[in-house]
Amino acid sequence: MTNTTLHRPGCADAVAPTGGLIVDCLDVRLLDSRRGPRTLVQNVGFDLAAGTTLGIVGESGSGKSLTAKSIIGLLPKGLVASGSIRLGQRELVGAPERDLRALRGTSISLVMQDPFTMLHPLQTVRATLAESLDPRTRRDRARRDQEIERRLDEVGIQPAIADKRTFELSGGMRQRVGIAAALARDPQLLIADEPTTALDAGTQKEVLALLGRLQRSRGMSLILITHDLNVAFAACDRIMVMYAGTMLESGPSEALKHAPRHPYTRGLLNAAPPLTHVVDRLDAIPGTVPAAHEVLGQCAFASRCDLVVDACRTQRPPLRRLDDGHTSACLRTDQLDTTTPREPRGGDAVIAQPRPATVPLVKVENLSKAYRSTAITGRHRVFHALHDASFEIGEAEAVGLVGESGSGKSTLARCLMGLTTPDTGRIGLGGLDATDFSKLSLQQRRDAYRTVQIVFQDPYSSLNPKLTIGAALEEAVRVRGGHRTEVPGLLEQVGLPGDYAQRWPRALSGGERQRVAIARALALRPRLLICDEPVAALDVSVQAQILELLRSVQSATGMSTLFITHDLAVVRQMTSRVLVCFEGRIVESGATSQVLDDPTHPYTRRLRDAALLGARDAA
Amino acid sequence: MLRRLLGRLGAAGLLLLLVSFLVFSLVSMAPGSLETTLLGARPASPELIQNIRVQYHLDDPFLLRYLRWLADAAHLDFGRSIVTSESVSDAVSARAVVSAELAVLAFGVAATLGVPAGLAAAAWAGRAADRLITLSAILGMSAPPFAVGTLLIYLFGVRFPVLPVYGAGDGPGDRLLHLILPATALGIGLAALVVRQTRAAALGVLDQDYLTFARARGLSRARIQTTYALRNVALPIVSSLGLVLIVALPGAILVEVVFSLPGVGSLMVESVGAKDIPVVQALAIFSALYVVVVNTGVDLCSLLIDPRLRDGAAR
Amino acid sequence: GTTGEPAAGQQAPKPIDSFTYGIPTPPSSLDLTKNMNGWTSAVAVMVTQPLERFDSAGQATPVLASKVTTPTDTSVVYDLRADVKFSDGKPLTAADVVAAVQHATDGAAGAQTASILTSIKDVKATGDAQVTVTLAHPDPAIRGSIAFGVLVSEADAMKRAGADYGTAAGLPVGTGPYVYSSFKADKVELTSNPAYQGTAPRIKKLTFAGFTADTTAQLALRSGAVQANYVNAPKTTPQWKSIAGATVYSTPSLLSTYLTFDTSKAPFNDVHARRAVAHLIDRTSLARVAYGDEAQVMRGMAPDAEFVPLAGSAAAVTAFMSGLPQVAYDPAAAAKELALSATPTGFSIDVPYPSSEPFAEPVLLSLQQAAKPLGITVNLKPQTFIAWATDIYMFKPAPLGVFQIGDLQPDPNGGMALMVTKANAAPTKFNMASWTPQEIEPLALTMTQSGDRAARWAAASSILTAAAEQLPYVPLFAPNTVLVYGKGYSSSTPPDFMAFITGAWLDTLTGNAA
Amino acid sequence: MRARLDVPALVWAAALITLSFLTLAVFGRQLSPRDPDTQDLLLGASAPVHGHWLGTDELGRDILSRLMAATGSALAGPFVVALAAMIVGTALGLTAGYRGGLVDTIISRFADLVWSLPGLLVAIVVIGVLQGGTWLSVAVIAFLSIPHATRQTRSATLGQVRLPYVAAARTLGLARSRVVVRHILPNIRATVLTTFLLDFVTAILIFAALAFLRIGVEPGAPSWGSMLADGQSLIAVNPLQMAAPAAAIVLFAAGVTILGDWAHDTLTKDQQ
Ligand SMILES: Nc1ncnc2c1ncn2[C@@H]1O[C@H](COP(=O)(O)OP(=O)(O)OP(=O)(O)O)[C@@H](O)[C@H]1O
Ligand SMILES: Nc1ncnc2c1ncn2[C@@H]1O[C@H](COP(=O)(O)OP(=O)(O)OP(=O)(O)O)[C@@H](O)[C@H]1O
Ligand SMILES: [Mg+2]
Ligand SMILES: [Mg+2]
Repeated sequence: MTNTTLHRPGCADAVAPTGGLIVDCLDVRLLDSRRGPRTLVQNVGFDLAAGTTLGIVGESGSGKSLTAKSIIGLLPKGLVASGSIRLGQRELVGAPERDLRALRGTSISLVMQDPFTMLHPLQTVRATLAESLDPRTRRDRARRDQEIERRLDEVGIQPAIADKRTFELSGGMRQRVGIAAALARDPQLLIADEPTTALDAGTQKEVLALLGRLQRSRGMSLILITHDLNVAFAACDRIMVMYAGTMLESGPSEALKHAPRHPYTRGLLNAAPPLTHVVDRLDAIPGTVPAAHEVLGQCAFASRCDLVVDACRTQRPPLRRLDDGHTSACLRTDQLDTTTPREPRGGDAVIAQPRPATVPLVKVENLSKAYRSTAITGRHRVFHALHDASFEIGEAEAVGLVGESGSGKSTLARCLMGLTTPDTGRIGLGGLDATDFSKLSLQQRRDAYRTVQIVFQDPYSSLNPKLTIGAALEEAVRVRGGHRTEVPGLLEQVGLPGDYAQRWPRALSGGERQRVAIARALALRPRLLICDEPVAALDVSVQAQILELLRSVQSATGMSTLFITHDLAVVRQMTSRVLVCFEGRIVESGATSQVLDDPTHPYTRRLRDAALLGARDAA
Repeated sequence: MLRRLLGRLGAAGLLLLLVSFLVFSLVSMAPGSLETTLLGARPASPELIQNIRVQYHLDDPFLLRYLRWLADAAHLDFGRSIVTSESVSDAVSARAVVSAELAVLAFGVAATLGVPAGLAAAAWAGRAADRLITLSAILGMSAPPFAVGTLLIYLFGVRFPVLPVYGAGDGPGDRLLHLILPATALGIGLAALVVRQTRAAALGVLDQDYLTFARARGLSRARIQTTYALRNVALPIVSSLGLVLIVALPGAILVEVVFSLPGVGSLMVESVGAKDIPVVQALAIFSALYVVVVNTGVDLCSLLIDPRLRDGAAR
Repeated sequence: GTTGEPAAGQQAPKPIDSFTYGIPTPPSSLDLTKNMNGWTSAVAVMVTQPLERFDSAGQATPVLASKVTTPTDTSVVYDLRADVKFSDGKPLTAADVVAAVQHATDGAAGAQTASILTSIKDVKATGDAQVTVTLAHPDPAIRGSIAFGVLVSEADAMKRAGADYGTAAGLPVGTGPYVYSSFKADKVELTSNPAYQGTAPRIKKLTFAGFTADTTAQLALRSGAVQANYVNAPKTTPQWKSIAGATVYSTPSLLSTYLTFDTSKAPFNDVHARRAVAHLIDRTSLARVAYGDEAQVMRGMAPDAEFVPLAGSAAAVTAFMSGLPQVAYDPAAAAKELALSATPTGFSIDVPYPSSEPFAEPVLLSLQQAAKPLGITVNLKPQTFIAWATDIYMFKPAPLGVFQIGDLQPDPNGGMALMVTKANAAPTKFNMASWTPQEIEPLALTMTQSGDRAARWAAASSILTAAAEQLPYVPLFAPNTVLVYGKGYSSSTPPDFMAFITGAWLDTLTGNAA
Repeated sequence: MRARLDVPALVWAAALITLSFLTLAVFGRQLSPRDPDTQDLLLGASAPVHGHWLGTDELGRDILSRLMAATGSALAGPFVVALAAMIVGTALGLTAGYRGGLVDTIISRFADLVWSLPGLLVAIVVIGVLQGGTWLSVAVIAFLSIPHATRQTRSATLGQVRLPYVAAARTLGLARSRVVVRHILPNIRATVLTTFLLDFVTAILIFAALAFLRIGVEPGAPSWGSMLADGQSLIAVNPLQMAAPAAAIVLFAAGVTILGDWAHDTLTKDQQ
């Protein structure tokens, strides 16, 4: 047993050092008049010294944003915070709105997750910055403009942009403007709530670097909220891990990275697929994330933990300070094998290799697709989503398609599926010319759909909410001429119990829904399965389950896959060959290992470098 | 932007043309022969019927008659009323003033009552005040203007006779006094409409990220409520006010009838009753024109408020 | 006009600055030929005067004419007064009068007045100040018709206005005590004519304002916004009486209402079917429903008042009418009559009627209920007044219809005469029953054209008796004219319908609220 | 689910009101205390007296009974209107939203065009000039209501069409009609239902207004709008004659609106 003092940050000393923040026993409750109050965040506490960076990491819904909003006193209507939050000598919980307003902007500021909704949609950049400035600076026109220029320069935006309106800016620019506005009155503490989630890999990296630079140059404290452990490792001094509204572990970044002291943190680290090599088993955490109020009196992670004991379920394990600056809320930290890092296992053997065949299963030639905005409301705009793309997919081959957001990956998939008709080029599916589905007969279309099937990104809307799982699968089975008795078999194939047939989609978690979506595609026994970012919307702890499932299905059925993703690590694990898509063109292709290890196109290199950022196992 | 405007005007012109055609054909569909319809309540003698055939070119083919009528209508010449033999344009313009005043007043009632109440309801969403406002709005929408008008007449004309409840009065002051009750009767329903739309719009804005971000930067309350909340609510409010102006049209008919106001609404009912076809045709065209003008106005206002719409670029 | 002696009131007549008269429908045109009704007449006579005017006893008072003579059965000679000037200063000439007569008889141009002036063959100026009207056939009632239907305006002004004549853009110019100052949809304003030769009227500014609903009119009278009102629905008389200071004048009118049977077609070519229906109508109760206590149930085919000048006295008429056979409300008798008819098991008919007239719908709804047990189905077809009137003018009689006729002088020629004979079973005439027995023709001729009053009365009474037996019409009600004067005003003699439409009411107005 | 039973008191009240009116609509004539057509000419128009709780009209007919008997016709016309608008509008909206392209353009332009006309005004003109009865009114008002249903359904459909489950259904090779009917339609139920209720309320108000102006009404048949108009002239004698039909219109319209709002909120919350 290690040192086990009860960690109560700030309890001993009520006054935080200047500029420091102490959060103590923070609870957030939803006061719902009908169903009684519900706890959303329970017993969160940490302290933050001036000039340092704290990362708050956790999967979706773990309470990160609520914690951030509690600190700045901007909880949504109906939610209340209790406990204590002290900034310097001031108590913020329960402080009158007037006092809080005086603090916001000057002492604490917040940058939000979605750059697309964060700024006044109709204001110019100049107006947004001007209104954020100190009133004294604001009044003097010349000084104000000078100041705005300086602030924009600080976040790397040219002065010319100042007179553009929000809706004319790209996401990355908006995020920068947001940061500049949040910093306009030089707060001591900046809370950045997932400032990069909505941005593509390249921009993400730039924004993170910018935040780091600003934090250091101003000696400001920073709370960086993210769901990506690697980002936190790269940018933060300390890290706090949240799960289902509670904090499970916190500690210095380095310590957490190399020696996680909570089974959940360890699981998260293992679940992230490595970028540099293929592993033969992706370690998923079984099960799904519970809601905060369901696990109030127990360890929130108990239901998914392999070290669980009865004591974990009778009471919530207290946070204990461990010797290396860690605190952890696990009863069994000592059983945790802190030292064994994951071993690189296996080679490329786990990935299906193509069967030699004379005719490629899919043959795409010079495919182009442009979108036009209709002219009734505005001027004609043409956007080339896909440009002269050519490639082939062989039998039983696993091909990856990578590229950042908007590069045309989904458009390509939709063309293959006949959901969009390409402007020029040709698509061959098996022997069939499937360029324009509307020209096919019903029978040909059926044949095409039995050749290729698709799994979409968003599991929450890819199932019809008004059909039971059984009905949805049965419909797919019948298309092939099968019988409903095949449904239980399909469910079993994707690792779901047979009684799920009676369930409605809303009663399923994201991972489970994605399994159903895969089962529905498999029901037609396609020769090619297109997976369009099948794990992007899922919690990290669940992603690996789906990837593992896909790998096993692939090897069991011998079908080809086209795996679309922006995550190079996933591509490494899932494919033997990769196509790189950039601005609608396929700019590079080749064996996965070769393209990732030694990219030739500058774009691919940029993608890879961005992905390497902070990756735990980066060389 | 120009393109959009031109498109709008083109559509408007098309609408007017279509309405004019339908309205013109309506006469031929009316029961009874064309002559008797155009005869009105005059004793029919063979000479008179012959006169009418000539006057209205009834022996020409339908399309020719329509084109001739359309050409005249384009010069605001809609012929003469069958009942009064007054020039239709004169008759309509003589009565348009009262209607316009009524509409302006009712619109004022709707806007000054509806917008603040809607904003208040959104600000207090879920609380008793919100529920009260919402319920009142539902009742207001469910109460047809003629029922409200009759109730007002009973209350302020019969029970507590404090306000005039008939006619339009003379002189500006007297006119205003005469229009208070009609404008209220019309305005209440419209205000209810505005309340609902404003509330929905404001609720949509109030939980937007940009509002939270503005507060997070410590912006003053006044600024948040004007520049942020109001400006972004303005667009839906403007379109709901436009809707109100259009809904006010049929509402005004009922109110004018109830309060015996000599406006175009009561003229419409009288002319329909008297089958005074030239007047009905003109009023229908003017109504369509009014609708088109309001819609275009709303469009222009939207363009002024929201530059995003100017080049059709969404977000 | 107000050429008569001012009323011999107790108080000295003081000028009245402004006086508003409420009427049910404001004129749609100030040209009576386009809008022939009592209300328009009441307004128009204030400006454009008639040649002479009649009261309800048939007494004539000259207005623009100084003398009226009828040298033959078929001519009327009007000698014009010499001193009369139009309000714009031009003198009245015979040409103006000729133009006015021609305007009123121009049926081809749509003059509604033409229908009561059909006997006029020609009109000529027979001197500087004399106009002679020649008739196509004798018409003892023609002076009354001309008195009502021909209002004289300045011929040049009328010509200039063209189609606008009578609208706000073409206000008539007349010789009367008033000139028009404004004409709007809801009211007509008149101011006294400074060039008027007679005694200047007491009222300086006279307004006629329209009140479609009696409720609002009452509110207006209560609040002093109007000083007098023509009651639209006589039924509301008790409500008017309850207004403090108001005086209600209720007088018999020449308006009469009927059910009409088309006697030329089945089922009502059978007198038993007609009698059956007549037995189903509870006229006494319905009179109260439709008019309160303000209507008489008619005993003959026309209101008693129409015959008083012919019979010589009201008593004689009453005595005769009381002797006519009546068909009382009696469902049992109705069943018996129906059993005797050609349609013993009943029939189904559509009844078009003007929904705006207060008597029609109650009578028909009541008949509908009462007829149902006999197997008679009555389908109500409400129409606008205009649509209904158009069918009447075009002579499209319904198997069972409603009808009302408002006579403008106490003489059967303006009323009952138009509802009998073959010649009147035609467009613009009103024999809606198509009741054309041979024996009626000579009687009608005598009644309408004879110069002998006694002969006319004898013929009229024969027609009344025949109609009571054969029942082509079910005479219903003769409602009263109800006029209300507001606080501070009254009339030295009760103003009746004729006084209202000829403007004679002005002379008997007493009091001053100011 | 328990949550579904959490119904605010106001909604219960609205449901109760609506239900009572629906009952009256079906059994109004049977439930009315007197025969609504029986006349009592001797009594005539009267203020409330024993046996006539709301008084009588000018033919001495019992106002309460007529009010109850009128419920059926007051609701039947609007119901047919809303139903027709729902069926046609939903079909058009689904087609436009799902097919897109030229079909969508044509349907949308048509809907926008008719939508921009003020309904009551058109109804007054057309029905007044053509002198139609109930059925013409139903046809005209239904026609005018179609664009609302079309626009609502279309935008709801557009919202669904972009969702992957629709693409998934298409990529199973299902026929277009099956995708629309089995997949999209159930998911826009909330829109269809609330549009129906809103159209229903609007139609009730339009019918009442027309009856008030005595356009398109059958004579003698009890109707809320024309009873209100009748009551106007007797306002001083018996204000209830005017107030009772007015209250009936307002209560029923408000009741349905509240239910519609609630259904909308519940169903959309459910979908999230
Ligand atoms: N206004 C609210 N009302 C009710 N519940 C809420 C509200 N806001 C958040 N929640 C719930 O509180 C929990 C925590 O939400 P929070 O936004 O803090 O999550 P998060 O960690 O920021 O997740 P993400 O990564 O998705 O942003 C979630 O389960 C969410 O459903
Ligand atoms: N229906 C459409 N109309 C207009 N533009 C479209 C349409 N669909 C896609 N686009 C545009 O085409 C481009 C390519 O889109 P696509 O969905 O193929 O990108 P992607 O690579 O899949 O991106 P992501 O990673 O965000 O899914 C994007 O800029 C997108 O805005
Ligand atoms: Mg968040
Ligand atoms: Mg995509």
